[in-house]
Amino acid sequence: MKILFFGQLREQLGVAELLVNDGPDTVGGLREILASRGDLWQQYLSSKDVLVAVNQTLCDFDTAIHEDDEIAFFPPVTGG
Amino acid sequence: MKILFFGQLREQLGVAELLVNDGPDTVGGLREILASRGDLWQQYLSSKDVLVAVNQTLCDFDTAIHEDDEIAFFPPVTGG
Amino acid sequence: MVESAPLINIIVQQADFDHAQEYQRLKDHGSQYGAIVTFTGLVRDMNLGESVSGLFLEHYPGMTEKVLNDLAKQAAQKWSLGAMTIIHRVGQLAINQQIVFVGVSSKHRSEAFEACQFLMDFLKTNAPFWKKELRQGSEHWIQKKQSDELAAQKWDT
Amino acid sequence: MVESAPLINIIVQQADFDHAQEYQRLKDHGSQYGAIVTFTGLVRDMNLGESVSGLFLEHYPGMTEKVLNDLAKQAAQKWSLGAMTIIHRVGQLAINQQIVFVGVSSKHRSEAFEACQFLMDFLKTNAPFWKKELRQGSEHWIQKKQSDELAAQKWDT
Repeated sequence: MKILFFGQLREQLGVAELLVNDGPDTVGGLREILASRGDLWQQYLSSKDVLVAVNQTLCDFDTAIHEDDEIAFFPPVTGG
Repeated sequence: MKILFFGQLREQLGVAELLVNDGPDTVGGLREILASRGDLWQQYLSSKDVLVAVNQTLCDFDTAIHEDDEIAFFPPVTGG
Repeated sequence: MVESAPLINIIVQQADFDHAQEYQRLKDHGSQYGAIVTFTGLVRDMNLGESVSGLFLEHYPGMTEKVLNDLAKQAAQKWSLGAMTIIHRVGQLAINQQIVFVGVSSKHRSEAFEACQFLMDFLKTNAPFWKKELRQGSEHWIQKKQSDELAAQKWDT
Repeated sequence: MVESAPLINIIVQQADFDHAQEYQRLKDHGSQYGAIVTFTGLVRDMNLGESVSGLFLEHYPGMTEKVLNDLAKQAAQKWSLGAMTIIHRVGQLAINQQIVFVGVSSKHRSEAFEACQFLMDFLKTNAPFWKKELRQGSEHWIQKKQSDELAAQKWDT
């Protein structure tokens, strides 16, 4: 699955895009796996403000995910 | 005093402007004098929708008026 | 920081106005204002189910400008604004022509939206303009709408 | 009379947009629409007391357009509208440059005002854009504002 990061989160993690094979079944599971990559990942991904989109639609951390999905993590949006 | 009529009321009365000398003390008194000019005047000036402005400020029929005042009668406004 | 009074621009004219120029004037007024809201009213080809060929707009010269100026000053007291423009045309207008423009700039969008809507709602009920609709071979004075009175009343606090 | 679906125009681009052209497009859409409301957001020179030299706008390509389209369709269900345009710029922007344009036409002014404000309120809280403020020699990601969340929540019914 393709994982994207945007905004301040992208800068904090220093990564814009990751590919994960044989990923977990839910967004929450994916977040746990990513958080285990190191302290920074643990810190920034566990913020209660982090939003997630699956296939470009906002969703919650219980959402099921599949191999071909595009999952994006990002901070609250601030356009306009 | 100078009396003005606008909009549909101007067309109904067939008059845009009148000069009245030695007019009454209030807008209501002026309306009575004007209404006595004929049936059309009676009919159209007694409509509860008629608005009045003294010196270009909306006011009610109790308002005092003086020789140099400009008094305008008109229907509800419909611009915009 | 002292808030200066907003720039107020009131115009009543027969000629058309240039929407782009009016927007530019609001935009150029000051770079502390991040929000511009404009309203434009156009002559519709239909009203209350009747086909319309144009409008005639009559006004009370002098009083009109005074009322519009008073409205702008009321808005300036209710909200923190950068600039306000109110333009209203009079005379003969054809279908789809511009009738009225109200533009407001402010620091934040909610103030610009509210002030613009406030100005339009009160212009509709307080400014001495009268519209006559031109239909096929006949003329009809527009009557006041209750919805306009209710829109203005909702600002009473 | 069958109400046709409103014309929806969504653009996300680096380039500036021409406000006059966008107004003209709304105005030309149909002469049954008598009300046009536009909102424009500009880069302010100050934010929260800090002097700002510019903005950098990041977005999530693809999702942005989808969210804005969904918002426009929601507005089309809530109000009877003629046309809607939403333009949002991305990339580097200088002081007083245009960031966002939302324009709406409808038959009556209250619908145009409400739809335009609804689109802006939800764009602010739902469309995946992120702003970074450029100050003297430093950069600061803008944090979400509670006032924006409250503005969006007030549309829930």
